[in-house]
Amino acid sequence: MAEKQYKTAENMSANHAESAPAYFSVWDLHAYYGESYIVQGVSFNVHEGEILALLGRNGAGKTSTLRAIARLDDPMVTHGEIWLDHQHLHTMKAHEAAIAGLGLVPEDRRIIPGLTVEENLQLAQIVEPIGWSLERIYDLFPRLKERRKQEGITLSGGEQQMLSIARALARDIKVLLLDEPYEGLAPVIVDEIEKTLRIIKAQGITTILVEQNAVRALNLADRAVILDTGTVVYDGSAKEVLENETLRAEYLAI
Amino acid sequence: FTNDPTGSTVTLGFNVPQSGAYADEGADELRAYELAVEHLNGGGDGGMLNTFSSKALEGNGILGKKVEFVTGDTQTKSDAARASAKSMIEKDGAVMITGGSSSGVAIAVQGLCQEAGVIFMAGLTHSNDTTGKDKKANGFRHFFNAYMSAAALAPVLKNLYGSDRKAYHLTADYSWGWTQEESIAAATEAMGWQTVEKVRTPLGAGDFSSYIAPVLNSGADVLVLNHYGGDMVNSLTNAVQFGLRDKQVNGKNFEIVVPLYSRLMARGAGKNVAGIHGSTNWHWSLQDDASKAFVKSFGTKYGFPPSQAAHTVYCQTLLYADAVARGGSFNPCAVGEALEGFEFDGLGNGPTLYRADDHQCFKDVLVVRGKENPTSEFDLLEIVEVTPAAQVTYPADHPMFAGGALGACNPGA
Amino acid sequence: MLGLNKTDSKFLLIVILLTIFTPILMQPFAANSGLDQFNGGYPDLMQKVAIFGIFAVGFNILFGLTGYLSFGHAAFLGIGSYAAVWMFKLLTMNVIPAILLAMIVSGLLAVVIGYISLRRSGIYFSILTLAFAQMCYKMAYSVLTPITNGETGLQLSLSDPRVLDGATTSTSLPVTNIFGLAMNSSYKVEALNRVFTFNVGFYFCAIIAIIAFYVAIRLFRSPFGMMLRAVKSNQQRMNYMGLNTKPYTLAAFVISGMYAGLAGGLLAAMDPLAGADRMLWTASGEVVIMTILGGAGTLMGPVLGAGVIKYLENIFSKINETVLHSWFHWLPDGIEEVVVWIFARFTGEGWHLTLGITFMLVVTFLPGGLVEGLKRLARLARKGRKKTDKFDESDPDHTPPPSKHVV
Amino acid sequence: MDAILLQVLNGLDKGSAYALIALGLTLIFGTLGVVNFAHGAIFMIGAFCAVTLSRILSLSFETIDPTKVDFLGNPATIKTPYVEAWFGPEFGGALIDWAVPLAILFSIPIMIAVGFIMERGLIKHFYKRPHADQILVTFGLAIVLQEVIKYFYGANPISTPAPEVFKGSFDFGAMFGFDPNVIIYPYWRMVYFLFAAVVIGAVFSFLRFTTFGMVVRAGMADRETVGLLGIDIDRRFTIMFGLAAAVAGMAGVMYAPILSPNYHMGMDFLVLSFVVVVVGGMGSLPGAVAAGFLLGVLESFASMNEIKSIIPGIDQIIIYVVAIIILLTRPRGLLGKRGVMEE
Amino acid sequence: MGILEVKGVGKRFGGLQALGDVNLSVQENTVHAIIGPNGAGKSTLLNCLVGKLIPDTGSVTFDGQSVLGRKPHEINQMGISRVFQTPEIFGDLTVMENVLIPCFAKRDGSFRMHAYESIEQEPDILQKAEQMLIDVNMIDKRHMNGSSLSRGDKRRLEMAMCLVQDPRLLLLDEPTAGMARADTNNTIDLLKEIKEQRDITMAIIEHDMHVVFSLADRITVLAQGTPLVEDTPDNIKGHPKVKEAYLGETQEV
Ligand SMILES: Nc1ncnc2c1ncn2[C@@H]1O[C@H](COP(=O)(O)OP(=O)(O)OP(=O)(O)O)[C@@H](O)[C@H]1O
Ligand SMILES: Nc1ncnc2c1ncn2[C@@H]1O[C@H](COP(=O)(O)OP(=O)(O)OP(=O)(O)O)[C@@H](O)[C@H]1O
Ligand SMILES: [Mg+2]
Ligand SMILES: [Mg+2]
Repeated sequence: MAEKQYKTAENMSANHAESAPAYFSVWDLHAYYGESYIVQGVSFNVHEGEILALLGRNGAGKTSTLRAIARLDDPMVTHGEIWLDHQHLHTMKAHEAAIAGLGLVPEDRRIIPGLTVEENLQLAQIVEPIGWSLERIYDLFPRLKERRKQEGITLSGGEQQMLSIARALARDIKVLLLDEPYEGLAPVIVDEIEKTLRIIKAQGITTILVEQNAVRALNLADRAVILDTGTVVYDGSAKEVLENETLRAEYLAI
Repeated sequence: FTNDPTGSTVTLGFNVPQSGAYADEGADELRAYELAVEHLNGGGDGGMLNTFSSKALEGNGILGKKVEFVTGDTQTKSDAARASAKSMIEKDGAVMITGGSSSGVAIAVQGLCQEAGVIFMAGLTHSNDTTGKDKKANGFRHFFNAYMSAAALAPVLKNLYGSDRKAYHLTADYSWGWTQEESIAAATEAMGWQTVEKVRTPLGAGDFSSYIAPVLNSGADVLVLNHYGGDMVNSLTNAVQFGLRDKQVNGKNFEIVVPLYSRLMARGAGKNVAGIHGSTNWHWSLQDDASKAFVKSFGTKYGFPPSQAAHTVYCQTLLYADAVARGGSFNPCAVGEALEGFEFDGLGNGPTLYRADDHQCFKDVLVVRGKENPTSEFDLLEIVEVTPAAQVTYPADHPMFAGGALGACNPGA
Repeated sequence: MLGLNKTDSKFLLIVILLTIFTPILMQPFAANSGLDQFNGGYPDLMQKVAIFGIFAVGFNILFGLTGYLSFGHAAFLGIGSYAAVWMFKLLTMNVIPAILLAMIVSGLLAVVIGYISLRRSGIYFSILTLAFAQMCYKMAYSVLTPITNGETGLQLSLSDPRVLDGATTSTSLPVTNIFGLAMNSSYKVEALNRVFTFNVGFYFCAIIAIIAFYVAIRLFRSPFGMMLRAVKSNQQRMNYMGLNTKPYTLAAFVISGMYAGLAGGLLAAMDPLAGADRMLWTASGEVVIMTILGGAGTLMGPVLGAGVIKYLENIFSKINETVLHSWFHWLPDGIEEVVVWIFARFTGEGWHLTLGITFMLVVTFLPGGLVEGLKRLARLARKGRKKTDKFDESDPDHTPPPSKHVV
Repeated sequence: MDAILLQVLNGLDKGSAYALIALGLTLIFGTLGVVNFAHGAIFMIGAFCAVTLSRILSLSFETIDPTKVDFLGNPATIKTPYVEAWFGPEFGGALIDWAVPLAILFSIPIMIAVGFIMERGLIKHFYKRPHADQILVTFGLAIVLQEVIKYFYGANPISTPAPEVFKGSFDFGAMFGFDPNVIIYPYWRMVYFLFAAVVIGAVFSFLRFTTFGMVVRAGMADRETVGLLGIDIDRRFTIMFGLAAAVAGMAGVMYAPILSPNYHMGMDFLVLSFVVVVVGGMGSLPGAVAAGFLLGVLESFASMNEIKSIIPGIDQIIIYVVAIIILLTRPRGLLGKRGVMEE
Repeated sequence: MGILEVKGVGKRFGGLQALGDVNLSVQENTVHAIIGPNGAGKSTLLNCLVGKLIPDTGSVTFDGQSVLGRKPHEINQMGISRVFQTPEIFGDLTVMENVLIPCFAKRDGSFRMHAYESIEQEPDILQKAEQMLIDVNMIDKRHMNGSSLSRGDKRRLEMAMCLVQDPRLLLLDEPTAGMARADTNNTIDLLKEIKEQRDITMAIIEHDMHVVFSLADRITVLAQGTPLVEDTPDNIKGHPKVKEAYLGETQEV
């Protein structure tokens, strides 16, 4: 019954050639950490304004995929293409990709030591194009406003997460890559952030969301891609995953 | 004995600083060594071989063996110098080691040669200790020493500045500095000068301003810089910069004295040396036949006049070769015997004696002054006086040289 | 073997064999072959390699394992040398007591310096150790001259008491020995147009170096060694795991200080002179560089690094223009001049240039040091036999098809 | 009293030299996180810029003067500097005399280029590498630079005097009612002090009133994340390196009359400047400057015979003693930031 | 009296009162959960317990002995182990070595000069570490470097490192954050099993209510540095104040 929904990397590429041009697309991405082969041919498309949930177990390669997309040095992409709104990101460096419209919220938050909360935000607004103003950010995260003179790394775990998301929004981005944004956040805040994501979506920003809390992510997302050992094992609508017991059991263990 | 040359060649070891502050001296020494080897092997114009009073050398190498040489870098460190000398002895079979441009290195290598059983012909080493408390039977020094500098300089200073002077000493804080200070202070005090203060400065202090600044206020009217090399250049530059030479103290012109001068160093101090007195072992402007011959062959080959370092090591090489020829053997003991008490002339500096008691050579010492208007970049010093050897000779048991024992010559294995 | 596992035993065995045959291995070129300049098989160099090998291995115990970069280890080398020479002067020319005293004294100094310096980490630690070593150096050069004999260095003299050796009437200085066997006695064998020198001093150093190396292997493989690596990785975690990192680092510091003292003692045993220059910061820097050049944190690396640097220092500095001319005399005159000129920039007085360039090349292209280079060679050799790269196979040319995104 | 005042003045001036060198070093060391052992060599190259300019200005053509002889007895060649021939002996002579101040202008582009080449060609590969690797590679570079300079300029110091007008010293004592000659201060050192103040001020304002400093600091702490924010950190690191090289180079130029340049002066200064930077506290520019002055003044005091007679040899080790005391009482130096280079 | 007694603990950071006046008593062999909004001071409280921070006021006693003023390693040797919020492991060491180190620390105390023994000759310890890795399902990653683990794996490793010490009090700061659901469930099972098998007390901070409610015997809700309520899980679930300040509307799973 679920057979036809399973799309492997091979028939994806055919799909890639035929279907309508996607706003953001990753095609046959391969990436290595040194000698170890981690991202083993990942392909997917995202349409403008969509939220895509990227799911999978620990070590499936979600973070690695996001990092590869964001053009960080590690893992090293050996093959593949990344397109965003007619620009090919795969030839860019991380900072160029960021200017092109990519915003990554990394999994360990990466608050910059030695800088205050506000400086962390200002840093994001040094290079054009600039996104949300500081006032607007503080409106959304009043906690950050309270703490704005404090050194960023002394924030509590949850506050750091807020800062990290806020920092991404401070830039004018087209695609937001979120790596486990809910991790370590109190349920109320998770609700809050979910709302924010909806607001962001309403503004037409495309989002790729990596999350262990699959149910939450799937409720929010339009589409889902499931990774396993560095390859795509499912690509389809989010609803389907939620409803399909077998899928959930097999790939998400829920 | 160690490293008896059995083939048709004999190897000498030239151990000079090739890196560090004295690399230029080292390079000049090497040039002179090469020239000496060329002359010994019958090449070139023969240089001082023609003026040397001993005629044992025939321009066919030493005892008919062609002279070859190896070189090494002392890095102006006792350790590295010994390692380098050892490799010459152990690896290359050198029968004689020569070179160096500081007393510490000379004494360390001299000790090594004594133990290994080869001859050491010191290069630039001015400390009293080299032929004083650290003298060795296998080692010989052609250079003059701190005592001789002081003995030569004192009368000239008295003539120039009078006998009522107050001296302030700045001294490099290590053994050479101390012997230099002791010697010059003793010599100047003997003619009536007072010593106001003796201040030790760290080796390589760089900026001497904090030592120079209090000088004027101390009541002294003469500053004696017991420094050498980079320290001398810097302390002198600082002193001139502070305007000391334009000052009047106790109603007299303030004066600066640099007991040990070298032309290469004088160049580093530039115009600052003008009118400042000191002593030196040899200078290319000497007009005796030997010096002229040496300057000619060196200058023709390299395009500039030799330094005192070059002159010293050239002489050392010739003297060694000559001693072997006269002694008829490369055995260090035979060489030592031939050199001990040897009197000769024709190597510059007039008649010269290698004293048997301590292996120090006694010859005329030059008192020089920095030139006011040098005509070329080499013409920095002018000779004020040639102090005869007799005036700088001291008894072998002089207290400044007491302590060590020469020991017996060691021919090695 | 000796409580080592198989690979380590094999490794140790190889090291032992290499050491035993050093006098032959380091004399690869026939005399008068022109290349005999490159032979390093003479006692002084071989001893130095062994001794500095010990120094670097010890340094690596601190730096390679714990990551604490000491910039003052030369102080221990220096004080070890002074202690040993004093032993020769006062007690006996037998090297054993001298070496023991060297280790004890340097160990004590290490306790003091380590205790204070280890209160800080990172660059602050480095500067503290540097400051201590520079103080030792400056004092030894000047104020402490009565003990150290300043610039010249502490030497033996005929008038030394040497209580145990009894009075000698000899007019020449005694030589260092081990129970009567003189350190500087050598046995020379002429074979294959080469002279091989088997020197007592070298074998003495070699045996000690092997022991030191063996101890280092044991230490690397021990729980203690693992703790030290954990210190480097995450000290915080160790503390919350119930481990007190201070005594671990101090122990490592003292052990490596004693290795340095041992090396210093051996230096004095081979050549009884102890100079202040041994404590200069450049000497501390030298051991850092040996270790990194060879490969910090590896067992063999430091020894390799020590060998390369001592070899360059001793062999390259001696290749002067005359030697170069004798090599290239067969070239046409003009070309000979040019070639000799170029080579002369890198040898003789230019040997420092070679050293500098070696540092830069090695560290840029072989981040793990020379050991990494050897590993790569080994891997290359293996790969040559069996080529595997699954990615290359699946997509040999890496050219993606033209994309529809192109407008 | 007067002796103390004298030493304070002296120390300030010594301190300004230390501060200036440490400033350049801390720009690289404290903000880019690179332990740059080649910094001393950059300082040395700066000093040799002064030497070179004075040589260029004194470039001469030769005429043979048959009335004089050279050392070999041949007719002597007389050298006349081109500038004197072109601009007349007066102005030409003045140009040569003013070589050191002019060399500041001459050195800035050269030093920036040196910094750029160094960073692009070498250092950039080492930001992520351990400090030990950085030490090795920059040490290697320092040796290479030294050897190159040694090849062209020899090993002995080269006299590089300041312009004639700055010769001599200013009598401070007389101004404040002390006896003449008690407190004197050479003019050139006053120039140096002012110059140091200007450079330090300029660097501070640049880093304080632009976001540049913050970006570079952030980039050092976490390159990756800064890249994610669209900032091309590489370019800024390069600029920073060029700036640091220029500061060090200018310090070298101005120092040339005080210390005749020689090829290993950089190494001599290196240890000291590292001590200054660390005592000041990693990553802190004010710290480096403060430590420079502090150590300068203390060193001056320690060189007084009155103090040396109490503690023999104290002037040899004062810097290190003070460094140890400060690091033990203040874990991160005078003004250091937490977490910078503590691993 | 509980095994862990926190009385009147307060901690200030500059202008911020991170902990007000915290009183907490954890009973032996229970699981005590601490929940609360972000920035409530939960991690700060743990920091005060393990010696990372020294509280400004108040006292902390473990098993009748004060822990204040003791160094972190001494506190650990008393029997307190902690899992951090951001994984703290030995990045340069292998997974196996990561687990071996706490084993040695447990057996040999805070320092021992075991420089001459070989790890390979410690079968007991090796076996214990291996068993632990099997328990947390990481045995196949034993040769990997700590730093090259994925984030979820790092957490599991850190927990293994603490568990292998057999602590009497285990402090867990968000142990399952970022863990896949399946592994979260495994972790819950593992912790339950350990709780049943050994004498162990746990204090756990979590934002995942599933974990909290499956494990906790008692829950303290912390808000703005002071305890809001302390009660059994069931009572907390329905507590209106807690709902408003922390849980929010949507309740999942
Ligand atoms: N720096 C690294 N070096 C080597 N391997 C790595 C590195 N980082 C991650 N890996 C490996 O790559 C694989 C994928 O890791 P990745 O972090 O992408 O997983 P993930 O899907 O994000 O997992 P998680 O949900 O736990 O965060 C894992 O097996 C991990 O061990
Ligand atoms: N070293 C510090 N300096 C200044 N403020 C600090 C420091 N450490 C923590 N804080 C502040 O103290 C408050 C409590 O922090 P804590 O880490 O204890 O929160 P938490 O309850 O663990 O939150 P989370 O659930 O988000 O991890 C936060 O507002 C934080 O910003
Ligand atoms: Mg991840
Ligand atoms: Mg927390």
